[in-house]
This record gives sequence, C-alpha cells and structure tokens, in this order.
Amino acid sequence: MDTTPIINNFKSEEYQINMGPQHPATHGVLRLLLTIDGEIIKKVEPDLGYIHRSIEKMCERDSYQQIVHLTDRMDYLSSHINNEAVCLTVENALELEIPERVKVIRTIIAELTRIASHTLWWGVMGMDVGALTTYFYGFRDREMINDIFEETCGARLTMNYNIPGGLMFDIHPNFVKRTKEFIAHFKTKLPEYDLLLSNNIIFRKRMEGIGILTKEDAISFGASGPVGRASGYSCDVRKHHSYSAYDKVKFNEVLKTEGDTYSRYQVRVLEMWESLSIIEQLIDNIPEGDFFAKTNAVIKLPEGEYYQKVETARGELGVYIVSTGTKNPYRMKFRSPGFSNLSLLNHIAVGGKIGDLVATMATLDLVIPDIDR
Amino acid sequence: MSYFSDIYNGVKTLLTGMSVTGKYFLHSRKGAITQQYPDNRDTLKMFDRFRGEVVMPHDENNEHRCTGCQKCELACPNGSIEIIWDRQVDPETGKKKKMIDQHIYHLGMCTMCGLCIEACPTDAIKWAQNFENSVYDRAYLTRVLNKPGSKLMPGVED
Amino acid sequence: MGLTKDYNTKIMTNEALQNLISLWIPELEFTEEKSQFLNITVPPEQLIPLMTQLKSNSETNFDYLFCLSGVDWGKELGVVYHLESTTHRHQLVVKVKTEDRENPTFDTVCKIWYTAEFHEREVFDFFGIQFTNHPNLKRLFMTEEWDGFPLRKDYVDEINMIIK
Amino acid sequence: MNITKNIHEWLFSLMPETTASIVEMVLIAVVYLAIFAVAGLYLVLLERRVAAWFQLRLGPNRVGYQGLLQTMADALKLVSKELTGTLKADKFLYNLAPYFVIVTALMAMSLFPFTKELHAFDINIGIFFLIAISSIGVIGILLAGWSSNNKFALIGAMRSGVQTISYELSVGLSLLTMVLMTGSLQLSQIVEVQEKGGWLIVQGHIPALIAFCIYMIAGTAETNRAPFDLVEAESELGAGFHTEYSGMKFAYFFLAEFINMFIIASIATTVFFGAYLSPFGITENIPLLGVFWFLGKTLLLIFLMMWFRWTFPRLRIDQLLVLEWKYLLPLNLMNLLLMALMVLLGLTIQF
Repeated sequence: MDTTPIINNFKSEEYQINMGPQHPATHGVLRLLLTIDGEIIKKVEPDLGYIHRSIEKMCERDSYQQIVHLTDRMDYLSSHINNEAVCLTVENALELEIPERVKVIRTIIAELTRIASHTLWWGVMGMDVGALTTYFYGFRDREMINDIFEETCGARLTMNYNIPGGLMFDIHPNFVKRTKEFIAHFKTKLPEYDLLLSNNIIFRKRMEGIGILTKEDAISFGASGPVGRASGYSCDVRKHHSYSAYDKVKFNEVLKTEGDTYSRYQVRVLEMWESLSIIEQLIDNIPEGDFFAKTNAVIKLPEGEYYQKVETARGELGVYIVSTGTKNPYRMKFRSPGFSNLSLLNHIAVGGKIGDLVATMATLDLVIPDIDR
Repeated sequence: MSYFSDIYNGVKTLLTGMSVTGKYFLHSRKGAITQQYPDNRDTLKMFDRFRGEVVMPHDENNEHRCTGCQKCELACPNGSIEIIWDRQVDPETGKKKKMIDQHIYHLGMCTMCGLCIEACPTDAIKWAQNFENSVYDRAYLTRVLNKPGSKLMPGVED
Repeated sequence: MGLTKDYNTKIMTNEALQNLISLWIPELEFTEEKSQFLNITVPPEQLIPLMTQLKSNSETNFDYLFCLSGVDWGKELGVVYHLESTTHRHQLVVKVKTEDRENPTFDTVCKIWYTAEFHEREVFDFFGIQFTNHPNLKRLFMTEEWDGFPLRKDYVDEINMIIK
Repeated sequence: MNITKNIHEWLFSLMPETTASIVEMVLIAVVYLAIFAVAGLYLVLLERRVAAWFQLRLGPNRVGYQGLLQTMADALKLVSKELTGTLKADKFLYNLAPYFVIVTALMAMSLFPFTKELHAFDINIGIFFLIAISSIGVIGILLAGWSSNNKFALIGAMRSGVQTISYELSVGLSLLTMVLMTGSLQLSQIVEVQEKGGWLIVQGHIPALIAFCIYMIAGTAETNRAPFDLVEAESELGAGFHTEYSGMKFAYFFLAEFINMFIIASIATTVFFGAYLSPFGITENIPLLGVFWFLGKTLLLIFLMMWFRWTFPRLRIDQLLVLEWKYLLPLNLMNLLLMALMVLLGLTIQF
C-alpha cells in the first residue's frame, strides 16, 4: 500500500528509490524517497510516521507522573534527559524548590546518558561508513554506563528515574565507585576512537566537505545540538538556558565552523570529553540531602503555559505544556531535536552521492521514535 | 611533493588504525566482552533494583500485604493492573473490610515504569529480577499476583 | 573551543520589546500573564508582516523559531510560534487563532524560517490547519487517507483511543 | 605421489587412452571441486572467527568443536531454503549469474602449484590466464544486478563493473612488474626462478615491495571486500547485487567471494613469496611440506585482507576511482619502469 503519490516531473535520467523503511542506514523505520541521477542525489523526501504513537495525545489523558515514562520512548538514547525535561517543566510550574542533591545527580546521569548516546552513535557511525568493528568498541563502553544505570535505576534504556519533584529513589551505594571506574576506563578508550576512525584517511576523505550546512541555514532550519554547533552556531541549552547543576560546572561549548559532516563528527567526539569533565567535577561533590521534594499525590499545574528546553544528546528538546489547572495537561507538545534536524536533510544531501547521504544521515544522529513521537 | 607526503600520511593513519584492531586481536583470548547467555544462567545475577516483573511477596502463612487500596491501579499509565475486590467481614474485628479477590497484572502491557511500586503504601508489590518473561501464549502474560487462598497479613493498614 | 562567550545576555526587556513591536502593528494583544514569555496574539492577516518584521529588524532579530505548535483551544484553533533571537537572546511567543474550525487557514512562515515547513506539516496533520503558500502541504505522520485530525479535542476514535 | 601414479596406470590399463585421460581429468576436477568447496566453507568460518576476535567477541563456537561445523550447518540450511526471486526478474540471466561467479572462481583454482608435483594445470600463460579468469566473475555480478529487477542491485552491479575494470589494471600491472624478473608467465617457471634466486619479493626489493602493496590493495578491490565493498555496501544498498538472491544461489555468491579471496592470496603467494618454497629452504627435503608452506603463506595474506576489512571504513565510489587512476596507476607505471631498469642493470638481489 503505497501512500505517497509518485512525483512526476522527473528528468529522463532520474529515477526514484526507496531508502527504508527497512534499510540498514536509516536506523529504524525512516523512509526516504530518493530521487537519484545515477549515484547523485537530486531530492530527499522523508516519509515519517511508521512508529508514530501519538505521545502528545496520550499525554492529554495522563497525569504528570505518568507522562514522564512516555518520554522514555521518544528519544530512547537520552531517555533520562527527556524525563528531566518534563520534570523540570512541572517543577518550574509548581515553583518547587528542588534539593541540590537531585540537581547534581540528574546532571551526572544526564551526562552519562549523553556519553552513552554518543558512544552508540560513534559505533553506528563507523558501521554506516563500513567500519564494522567500531560498533563493538562503542558498545563495550556504552555497556558500562548501562550497567551503572541498571544498578541505580533498574533499567538500562527506559529508565524513568525522574519523577516530578526529584528522583524515584536514591542512587545506589555503588554508583560513585562505578562511575569513577567508567571515567578511568573511558579515558583510555576515547583516544582509540581517534586512532581508529577520526584520523583514518579513508574516513576523513569520506566525511570532509560533504553535507555542508551554513550557520544561517542551521539557525533557520532550527538545527540544534552537535548539528548546529558544528556550523558555528552556539546553541547549547546547557549554557544559554542553564538548568539543573550546569551553572555550577565549568565546561566548554564545543564549536566548529566548517559545518560539514566531519565537523559534526568531531563535535560529538569532543563533547564526550566535555561530558567526562562535567561528571568528574560533580561525582565527588554530590551533596547530602533528600532525593525528592514533596509534591501532592495528584499534581495540578496552575493555569497557564509553560515551556522548558533541555539539551539532549541530539540537541534541544522543548516541552510545551498548556495547562487549564486540571491534573492533565490540556496540550502537550514536544519539540524534538531530531525532527528539526531531519528537516534539513534534503537541504544538505542534495548533490552528494548515496554514500554521502548515508554518512550525512549518520552524523545527524537521527533517532526515529524521537521524530515520530 | 605533497602527492607523496599525502600517500605517506594516509598509509600511516591506516596503519595506526590497524594497530588498534591488531592489539585487540592479540588480546582477544581474555577480552571478549560478550556473555554466553544461556550457559551462564547460574552465575548471571541481575542487579537488585532491576525491573523484571511485578510480584507480590507472600510469607510462609500465605499472607500478603495488599489491602486493595487500588493506588497502584490508579498510578499505572497503561492499565496493566486490575484489582478485583469486595468487602468481607474481618474475622478478628468483626467489621467489614476491603479485601482483594484478585490482583491482576498484565505483563504484556507493562512498561516497567515502576509507578505502581512507588505508589503502594504498604509495600505489597515489588520488582522481581526475573527477566526470562517469554511465553508461548499471550494469555500467560496475564497473571494473578495473589496466590489462591492467600489473605491479608494482619496489622497491615492503609 | 576557546571561544569565550557571554551567555545569558538579554539586550531587550519584554517591556522594550512590547513598545517596539506595538509601534509596527498597532492592534496586537500583549500579555505576560500565565507564561514565562511575552505573548503576542496577532490576527491572521497580520501574521506575515509581523513575522517578517520580527525576523528582519536588527533590534529584534528573531531568527530562530524553536517551536511551532498547533493548539486546539476548544472554540478556536491556533498556532503558537516560539521565537528566539540567537544574537540578542530574547524570546517571544506569537499566537494566531481562528474560530473557523471547518477550514482554518493561516499563511505559512516557512519562507521566513525553513524549519517551519516540517512543523507546519505536522500541525496540518494533527489539527487540519491549512497553510497557504506552503510548498508541500500534505500529511506527514498519518497516512494520506486518514480521516480526521487526531490532536483536535473533538476527535473521536473508539478503537485506537483509550479514555481513562 | 605414488598413489596418483598408481591410479594413472590403473586407469590407462582399464580403458582406451582418450577415455582414460578424460576420466582422469574429470577425477581431478572433482577432487579439486570438493577440496575448494570445503576450503571455501572453512574460510567463511575463519573470517567469522577472526572478525569476532577483532571485535571482542567469541564468534561461532557452538556447532562442533569450536564451531568447526558451523558453516557446514549454514550450508545445509541454505540448501534447504526456498529459492525466492522477484516477479519481473529476467529468469534466465537471474539463474545463470551465480554459476558464472562460482565457476570462474573454481576455474582459477587449478593453476596453483601446491608442491612441485601437485600442480593440476601448468600452462605457459599461467598468470595471464588467472587475470583473464578472475575478471570474468564480474560479468556474473553484473548479470545478477541487472536481471534481478531491483534498483539497489543494479546500482551495486554498476559499481562492480566500474570497480573491476579499474582495478584489473593494477592487478595486471603489478604482476607484470614481477614477470619482468622471471621472464615467464608460467607459474612453474616463476617458482623455479624463486627456487634459484630467493623469493621474488626479496629479489626485487623496493619495486617488488611497492608492487606487492599495490597488488594487495587492488586484489582486495578485485574481490569486492571492505574497504572496497561498494558492490555490497550493506549500509548504502542493503546487500547490493545479491539482494534478491536466496538459498543456494546466494550461497554461491558468498562462497565465490571467499574462494576469490583465496585466489588473490594464492597468486600473491606464488608470485611474491615463492609458492611452496620454504623460507631459507629449511624443509627442502620433504616436498610434501610444500602444501603446508603454500597454505600457510596464503592464509597469512588472507588474514591481512581480513584485517583490512575489519578495520577500515568503506571508500566512496568516486574516491575508489581516484585511488586507482590518480594514485595506484601512476605509481604502478613508475614502478614498472623502475623494475625494468633494475632488471636491465642487474640490481636485483640474488642468493
């Protein structure tokens, strides 16, 4: 059942090809309708909705505690940060005073999530350009983080560790020890990432100078996260609209100016170093105290509109809640980073080859449930 | 001359890459990161907070702690918990009291969010670390958590 | 790397913004109640002039449309634009509403911000709001033959929707 | 070699001369086929295990001791699988393609000198024949991609055509560089030269080394393996030319890839590393050990190709051509001149 009408007005050399929904490079169920001339991409048209679950509609019937676990299923690679976004919105709306301990733990876990997401991305990135071994090296390091999560939160991916007001339970006694072990381990492995892939001549030739996104276009397309920062667009929400404990730590916003695929790659690898340094600054300084602030069993947000943005591993996640004072949100909207990042794919992939499209798409780091909410 | 220096540098980066994988190849004897799952069943222990499935612990007298307050049912986002209850006369006090008949848990609908366990005021339900949840028939995924003939542990109140 | 930046600088306060914008187009509704941003409600026909001005004026320079959401306010349908300036770092919310639920139509802003193209398709998909001059206005997530607009409050689907 | 001699005499005593020689040829062919089918299977297993070790995994280790029967089981599975195909495929070509690939792969096998005696087919244009045969395989790939009525497969096939035509040149020229030293295309002659004067890679030192590097790169490209696996390019084209093949027809492609890898490594062994000759002649007295040395060297080179595969990312199609036409070909031509000069001036190292 093809629902997309065939676009005519082809030139005689052009043909159309379906990349996805089952295709190794689309990482999920994204369908790209490519118009190709030989190997040259003429047009990329994404077709979405294969796993749309209408989370926004489901939110309208759920209580605020219940909404949090739905956000796990959006961008599953930064599920903790998604949870945090909803919780922060609710907490800001209720004007709750959040204990320092919660803020610090949230920040540490968010940064661990970011590293986990980036290591997975790094592995898959290598696989997309044909170096299959990177996948396993990336997963080796991610596995350690997942173990930390599992010990503390009980789940490896869809953690649901945040509740409006704080955390579901305190960190596990082993948390600090394991995190330090991970930092020590990862500091020896991260240079290998560069040796194996970043400096590799084939990889660099593949990545440099393709998929170029200028700063103006990046802003206009709403690119965020590493995609925006690789174009020289300072868009780190952690810096510009600081939340949790990010105002207490020192870290650099990684900025590149080339805007090509390789600089997007570099931004992510360098961001892992920054995340490590954030965790290092915080891990010894987790303040004592409560791990949650008391809330009512039934949370009712005061009437009004609330917006909160956070920086997920993919970019800026916005949560927009319209409340009418009841226990459910009247309208809930997630502004997902992947959605905006996907919208610029056509812009930067046209003129490249099929191989370029795959590399470009890999550096956009699309997670389809994030787009298909 | 940049032609030749390009070749030289290119080959050098390739060899560095090969040295990384080569190092792992040589250490492959001890370095496998994978687990041989069904074989290591005996030693494989999940973390104590691992969310496998919701269970209701019973003590040796076949008594549980569920008062039938239905807070878990309300907290569940997916409707995976259903509590069938009625009012029965408590033999000790002689008053009518809410008693659970069946605490039904649909594992197939559960998203392991943990809200029910947070919501439970009497710690009647908790996480089990069992992860081998696959069954041949979907009907097996619907479980009655309280054992037949079980009753409320004395002294547990809302 | 190595770029020292002064984060969290706001050049214009909400008040100054309000004064400036009300000079351009007089009949705008401003409110700061129940929201952390300055809200502007604009009549549909004034949307494009206002948005163009907001983007191009060097004092406002709202070049980043970070969220575009459709909202069903019960009686009215509307679109909420969240804007931010990447140079001045001030934020603004623009709302546009219509009471026509049968055939709600606004002008597209995707010539001003490219990102609006996808977001407007999403709004069309879920709220049935038409955007004139949109280059490719068709269903984004739902199938072409889907009946109704799911995020509207009066949408009913007895099979797929579980009401608690 | 007594057994072969006995069989030979027994056959000729049994039937007339022509029939006997035909029967003999068929027998040899069957033996070779059997050996290389099994060799192909075990190369698959080797690849999987080596890949696993590179990737911190264990690899298949369940079927048989350390997974030794794994590929046998896989082959059995593939045999029993349904053969599916696309509706509008060109049925004749679609069915022909896998045989094209596997037959050419097996044909090249007969030429290699495993020991001095164990040498099925020694013709005077040996290397020329090998190059010719190994480039026929691409026709099979082109047919497969063309006939299966799938755009992804077609892109893969076209890439394959471009790639093989380009890299054929480098393989040929780098082997030609070595032929300058031997003065013969016949494989037995080439080995003889090495028996007298040391392995060719030592004899020819610098140009031979360059030729070897170029040969390995081009050879990897010739077999369509990573980093030159644009034909399959699983992250771009799904599976490339064999997307629409299943069951045993797919297995033919799969097996042919590994046998081709063996062929490329065997040619390198024969031309650069003295085929069955032992290093410094340590086992010269036991000619049967030649098989061991031949296979040992070949496996080492195969391991090198696997190492490439599990380390490097894939090239893009235009970079593939740039590498060939802008780097390998000019270098190769220079190298050929250098070698010619060296041979002319007698600068080769002779033991």
